[in-house]
Amino acid sequence: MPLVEIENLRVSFSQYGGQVDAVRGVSFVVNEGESLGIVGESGSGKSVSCSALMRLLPATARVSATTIKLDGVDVLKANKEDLVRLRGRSAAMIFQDPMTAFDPVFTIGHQICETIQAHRTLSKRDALAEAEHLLLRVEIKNARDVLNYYPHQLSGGMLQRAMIAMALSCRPKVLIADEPTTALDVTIQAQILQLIKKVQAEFGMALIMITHDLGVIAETVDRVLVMYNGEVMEQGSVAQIFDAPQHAYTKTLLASLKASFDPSGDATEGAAPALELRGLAKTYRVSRRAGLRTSQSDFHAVRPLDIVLPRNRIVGLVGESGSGKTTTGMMAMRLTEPSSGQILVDGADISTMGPAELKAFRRRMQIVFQDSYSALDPMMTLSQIIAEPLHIHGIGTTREQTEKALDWLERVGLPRNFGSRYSHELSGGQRQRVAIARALILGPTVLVADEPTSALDVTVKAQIIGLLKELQAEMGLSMLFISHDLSTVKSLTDSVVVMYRGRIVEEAPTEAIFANPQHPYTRALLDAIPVDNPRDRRERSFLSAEQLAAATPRFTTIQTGATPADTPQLVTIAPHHRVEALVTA
Amino acid sequence: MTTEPMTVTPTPAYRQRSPLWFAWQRFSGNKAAITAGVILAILILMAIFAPLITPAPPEAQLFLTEALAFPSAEHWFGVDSLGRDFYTRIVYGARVSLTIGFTAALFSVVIGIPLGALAGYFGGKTDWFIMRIIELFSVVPPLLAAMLLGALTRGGYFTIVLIAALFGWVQVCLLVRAQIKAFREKEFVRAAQALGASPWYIIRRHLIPNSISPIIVGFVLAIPLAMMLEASLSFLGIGVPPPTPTWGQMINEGIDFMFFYWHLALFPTAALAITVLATTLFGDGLRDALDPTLKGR
Amino acid sequence: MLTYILRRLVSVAVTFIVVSLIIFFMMHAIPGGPFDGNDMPVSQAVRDKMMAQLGLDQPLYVQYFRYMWGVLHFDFGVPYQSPGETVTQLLSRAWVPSLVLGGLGVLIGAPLGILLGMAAALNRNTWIDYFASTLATLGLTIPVFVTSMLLILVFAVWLNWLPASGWGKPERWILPIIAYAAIPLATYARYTRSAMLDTLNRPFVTVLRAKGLTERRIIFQHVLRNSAIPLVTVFLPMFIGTATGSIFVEAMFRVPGLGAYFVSSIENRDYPLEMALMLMITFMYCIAYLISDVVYALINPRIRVGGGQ
Amino acid sequence: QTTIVAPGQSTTGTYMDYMKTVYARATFAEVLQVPIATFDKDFKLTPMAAESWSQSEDGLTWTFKLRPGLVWSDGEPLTAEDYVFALTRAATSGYDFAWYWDFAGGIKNWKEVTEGTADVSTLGLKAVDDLTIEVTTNAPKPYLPSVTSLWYPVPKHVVDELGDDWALNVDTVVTSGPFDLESWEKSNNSVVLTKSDTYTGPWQAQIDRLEIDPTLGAPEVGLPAFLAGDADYSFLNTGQVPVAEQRYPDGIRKNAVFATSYISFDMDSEPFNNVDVRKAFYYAVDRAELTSTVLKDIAIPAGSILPPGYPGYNEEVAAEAVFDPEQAAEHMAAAGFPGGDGFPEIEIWYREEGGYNGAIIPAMAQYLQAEFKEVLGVTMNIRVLPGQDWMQGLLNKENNIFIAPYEYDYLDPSNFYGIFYNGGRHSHHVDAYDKLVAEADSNPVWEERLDLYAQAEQVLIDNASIVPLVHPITIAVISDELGGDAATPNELGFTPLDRLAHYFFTHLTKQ
Ligand SMILES: Nc1ncnc2c1ncn2[C@@H]1O[C@H](COP(=O)(O)OP(=O)(O)OP(=O)(O)O)[C@@H](O)[C@H]1O
Ligand SMILES: Nc1ncnc2c1ncn2[C@@H]1O[C@H](COP(=O)(O)OP(=O)(O)OP(=O)(O)O)[C@@H](O)[C@H]1O
Ligand SMILES: [Mg+2]
Ligand SMILES: [Mg+2]
Repeated sequence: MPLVEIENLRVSFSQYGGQVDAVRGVSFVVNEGESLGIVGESGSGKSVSCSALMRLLPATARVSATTIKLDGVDVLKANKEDLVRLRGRSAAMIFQDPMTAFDPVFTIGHQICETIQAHRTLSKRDALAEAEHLLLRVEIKNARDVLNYYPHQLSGGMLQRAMIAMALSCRPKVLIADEPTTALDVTIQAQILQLIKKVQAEFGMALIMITHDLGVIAETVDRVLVMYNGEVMEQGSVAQIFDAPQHAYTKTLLASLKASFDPSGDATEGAAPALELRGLAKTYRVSRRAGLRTSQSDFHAVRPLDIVLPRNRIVGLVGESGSGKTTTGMMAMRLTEPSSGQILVDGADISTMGPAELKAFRRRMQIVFQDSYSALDPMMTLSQIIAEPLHIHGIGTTREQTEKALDWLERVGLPRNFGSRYSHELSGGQRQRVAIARALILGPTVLVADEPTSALDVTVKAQIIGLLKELQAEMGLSMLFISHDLSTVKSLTDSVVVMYRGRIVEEAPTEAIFANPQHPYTRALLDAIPVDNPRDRRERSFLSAEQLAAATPRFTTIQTGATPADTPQLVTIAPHHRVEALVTA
Repeated sequence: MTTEPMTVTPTPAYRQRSPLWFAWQRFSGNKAAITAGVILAILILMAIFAPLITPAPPEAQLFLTEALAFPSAEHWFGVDSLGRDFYTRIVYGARVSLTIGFTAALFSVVIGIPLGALAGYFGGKTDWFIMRIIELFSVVPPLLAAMLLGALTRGGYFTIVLIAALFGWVQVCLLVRAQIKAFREKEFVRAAQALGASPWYIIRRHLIPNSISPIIVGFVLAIPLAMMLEASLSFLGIGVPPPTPTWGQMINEGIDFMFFYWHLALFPTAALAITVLATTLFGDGLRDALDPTLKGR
Repeated sequence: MLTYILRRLVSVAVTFIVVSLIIFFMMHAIPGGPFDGNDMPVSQAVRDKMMAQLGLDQPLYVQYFRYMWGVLHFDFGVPYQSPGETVTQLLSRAWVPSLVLGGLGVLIGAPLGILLGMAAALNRNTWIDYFASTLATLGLTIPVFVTSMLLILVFAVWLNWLPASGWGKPERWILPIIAYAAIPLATYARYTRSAMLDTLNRPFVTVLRAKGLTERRIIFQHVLRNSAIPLVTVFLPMFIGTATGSIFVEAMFRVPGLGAYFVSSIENRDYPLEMALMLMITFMYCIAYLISDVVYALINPRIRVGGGQ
Repeated sequence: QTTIVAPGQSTTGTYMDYMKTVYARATFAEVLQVPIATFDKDFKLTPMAAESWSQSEDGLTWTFKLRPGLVWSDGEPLTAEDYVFALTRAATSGYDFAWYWDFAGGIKNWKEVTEGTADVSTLGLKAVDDLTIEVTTNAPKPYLPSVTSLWYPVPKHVVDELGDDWALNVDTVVTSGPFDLESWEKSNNSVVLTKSDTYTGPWQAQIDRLEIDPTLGAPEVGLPAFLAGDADYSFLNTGQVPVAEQRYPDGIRKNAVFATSYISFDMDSEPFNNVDVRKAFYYAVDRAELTSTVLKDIAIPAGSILPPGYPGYNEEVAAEAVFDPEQAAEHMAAAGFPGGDGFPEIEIWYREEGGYNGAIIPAMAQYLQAEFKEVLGVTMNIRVLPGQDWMQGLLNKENNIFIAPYEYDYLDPSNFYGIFYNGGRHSHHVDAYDKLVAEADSNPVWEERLDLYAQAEQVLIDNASIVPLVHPITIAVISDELGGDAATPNELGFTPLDRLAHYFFTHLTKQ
């Protein structure tokens, strides 16, 4: 008997002013131990289908299906007790938006423990130990501390991993993973995928993997389902889909993998860089609890670093999850107050400016937040959200503002009638595009884009990146592009900064870094890029922090011109190529 | 492979709707709220057009011989101890009680929201200062303040309205402050900051709409609290001076008669309860309507 | 932490001083003294004599500083209406019934109100919701003294189940506690309903469901805690509100508590007692405020005691 | 053991000592001590501590002979010295009832001593021996014995030791009267009294315990408690009368309080400095309608300052107060306000209080308001003030029209007439009146006095100094277990209940 059996699933959302048919007649089956991948365009109904399977849709949703069975139970007819039993035990879900998925007022540890205890009879202590173990397995290094952290103290990737740990802690029969690795850097992503596969083998768990990352699909699943606009386009084994795509959409999907972009135009030489960070650092005070006593300690989220973003260039910022990329971006925008350092925009130091002076700069510098869900005001319609920058800066009449907002909705690939929707009525990728539209509508010259495409499928991503490129050419946009998606970084950026544990470990023009990575972490990162061909599955080696430290490159004073020291420092080894290294005499 | 799946079915002619339109749709679907709204409207109209719908002036002791008569076809709510038509008194009583209630509620919004927003958003010294003001107003219970002020100014209608207004805002202010404190760290507020929005803009466009539900509850609660204050003051004998009819005063007098002439206590209490119930349900409906994230139709 | 405590102490001190100033001068601004207002006026000579006995012949500011100096030494003076004891003794005596009844009223009313509000929120726009709304509204609109009277009439006079009034045996507490509980119950029911509705729509609730937690746990632990902010906020004014509620409840149920003193100290121009009562409320407020701040921080990790951005 | 639970009046009380403070005394402090004399339910003066008294030839000196064998509850003998001490202390230490002994008692040098201009030894009081008191007055005071109904002894031997504090504590209070103090709850001024076993005088208590709880004083609290069996009697307000009558047809007791509610004016300023205006108000009150409708069961019309049944009550004088709208209108016109035109808006002030006045005055004020509007065309607002403020307003003439209630303090016409005497509570100065009253006060011949008082009242009426309104009636319901003389009505059909505390509590029985 199949574990999951869905036939002719239809989901529609009723709204004032219309009805949204999100899923129209989807059918699929998952057997025990099997892994099914679902790919598809953003907004095609992937998340909604899976939520329907667990009966987690809001009350506005109307669900109908010929059969929709989970573990032999008809989900639509299940009563409360059945549901409690099914959820978590028969099926667990990794949600697409990890940053809003945690209860903000309980610690991570508590939330994982309670999940464990809901399904297994374990003492509190054992559950905590298990939780810590799970966190370690998802590569959260300071697991013991993190257990006592509240969700807002974790980075996006860390939350995602905590979410995965939580889902795995249920030991479900089928794991539904909705874009589980979007916020993770490739090294960790690879590890997580391996972990999932291992657990799958261990417990005979089935897997439904929703993703837009064909590399992930290639590496993890047996069978693939392609969705488009609420319908299943085609189904087949991985090899079948990759080698002999039947459907036009599948073909475009595969084709867009190979897309590349023209390099940026010339940087305006001589002029001050669009954005320059000098010695910027951020330290958080965190409290650590030991029994009843709490002690305060400093956590260096970002150590003093310098980054230069020349005009009309795109600088990629990559690095391990939790390495301080978001924090850096937020500081550059003066949204998080830096502990020290300066921020220069077009040569002007904005780090000490008051709000009035800053307002002029705000118009030119924009940010796309990593967590697009919480970055959108839940009380506003999309057209209001997108028009808001115009409203704030008093550009045009209300009518014009709305009109322009709707135009931008289209430019990011959303129909105009989304204008009167609210953010909770969108799919993950749709929200992300709204956030991008809002950031771009003012025509900024500096953009910090924090994982702007993490929730987008390849076709839409290509469209968005095309849009960014276009804008760059059009109005000289300079961009700090924070991303885990190395292939996008490779094709889009001019130079790349690699961060690791709050420090810059390497910085170089894109070609140089991809061709000749110097730092061991950079190398590990590049090694870990998932393949986009199912036949190329390969084993990778991972480096622990100690291994990394041991492998730190060594240079002599003569090579670099730097003074020797016991601790690693950034040294210039080629024009525009800096790397963290130990300098010996 | 003939169909081209990439073409999206052309979207039907699209009308941009304002959020208020949706709010109205949601509100109008709520029968209880609509009923409550209608009742409120009727009450207000009754208060305004009192002279037109009552048989006698409220102070006229036309029915002294029938004093304390029970409800009848002639005197719908009976006659009070001073020979006045009780229905008339109730209708006129709405004027005072509604004014007191709504003034207090209005003030709670006019003073409470901005102050709470300031304190919650800016924190630090502003917060400290505003909290001290709030403390002053909440440390001295409104009733005692009313007694003190009443003794000082010799009481009267305006003193009571003033006190209801002066003390009604504290709750809303505290609520707004707390809510805004909780929301100001949210990403979407940061997003607005990143766009260069001024604090006032953020407070107005983001923080207050997101705090709407405690605000409405606070606003709606301010009304019965103020009316209750009036009634309590009447109980202590320092309410609105007679013969101006007020529900609080009538309830208070009604208590003396409750053992036998039940109508003198029942009608004013019922009037108060109906008004407040209507306001509450209306407020609930408003709250639900203004919250687009609410699931379900 | 230390600076936090210091800052808090400064605030308390400031509030104390301002309240004492306002109340003191307001009290004295009200015409008449403790010996006026009887059927026949006392002659000026007698009046002067009596005023001098209480030290009321001194200039106001002297009286104020004298009083506050006493307060600094925990000496709140001697109440004019009860010269046999100090204000402190009087308060500590009268305080007990008020605290027991009022406290139990809030402690019983608030949780019940929360439950009622939860029931309303979870069954939005059903008869349960409307029933809860109506109940809460009645609690808020029927003045305490009417409620009290009704309770007495029904339970003591008609049904003869409980004693009508008085103080002493716990069965006499039941009716006043019910009367006290009405307002917290109603207020909390209103706020809980609205706060719960807000929280229930947050995405994390879906996640909690997906984890297979029982609905009960989700509601009582997660949703409730997330909804607690407004609940903590309104606790303060309500706590103080019970103090004035005691005026009515205690009068109707003949409880020898503080209530009557609120009125009599103003009416009789009993300056020391009035000041002490006000300062006591201030003190209670400050404590309640402190507690609510700590509770805030406990339930909302983003607002940390002492932290503060 | 018989215990009676009775309502009290004031929930606040300071000293358990009538001679220290009257207005702030603890509940029924007076029944703990034995007065010189007191009234029975027919308002006949009965000797209590005194056995007899006599007046000197010139009428200025009274000699009281005390009953031998009276003791304090601690065993000490009760002597004349204790009575004299009570008043000398009151004269020197600030006594809120001090005015009484000047104004009613007319004790020689009382005024000078209280004001500190004469030495206490010059006071007209002397303990001749242990059982003889001599009182000297400024002028002949024919009614002095009835004044002594408020003269209680103070245990000098205890005060010498403890000072005034003796009356603050259950343990240190010693009594000389029919009751002993068992406990005293200060937060609501409730007391428990027990039958005294040392008291040897007349009127011994017939019950064992008496619990007096002032929180039962308000009818809205008292009646439910009574109905629930928690109290033995309760006063009633209008609304409660039907229920009580229904349930306890034999338990209803009425009492004509010797009290009067009247309107008083500030006669020194506009518009009430015009006698026509005052007269108009005098004639504009329909007392019969007022008491048959609004104040049904709780008041009777008042035509004069003295209530019916009170010594000196004069029916003819009372009959002058008629309701005559035409005459009222004429007076208004004569004063230049035809139909009320041009008459300023006025505000009548009354005192916020409980008891029978609380039941009457607010309703009456509203009735008057409507009536003055109708009859005189005058707009009158109403303001209720706490006792303090009201009295301040009256004394300092902060307002021009008041509703004033007054209840007798001792049973003599001089009591009521005294309140309008120069320097009384109204700062009312009419020379002719003052002369007549002074003369009457000191005239030893009762009939002559009556005549003089009637003339004085006529001056008040002609001057329209006051508008008498009503005399309150109190209604109470008593349980059928109560009996004794105190529970049965007097000749006039009234039952004064605790208005005559000494009589009532000692003549009450319970099954
Ligand atoms: N509550 C809702 N109300 C109305 N429409 C909704 C709601 N939730 C989702 N939708 C719509 O349903 C469609 C499917 O959404 P779903 O979240 O399943 O997309 P997805 O395939 O997961 O996309 P993505 O890859 O962007 O996450 C989208 O068009 C979305 O706008
Ligand atoms: N408020 C805070 N208090 C304490 N620590 C914090 C706080 N905010 C962030 N951190 C810590 O700072 C570090 C950097 O976080 P940041 O969000 O910048 O990472 P990131 O590089 O963006 O990671 P990701 O790719 O996973 O989003 C993390 O270890 C996180 O735990
Ligand atoms: Mg999705
Ligand atoms: Mg990040």
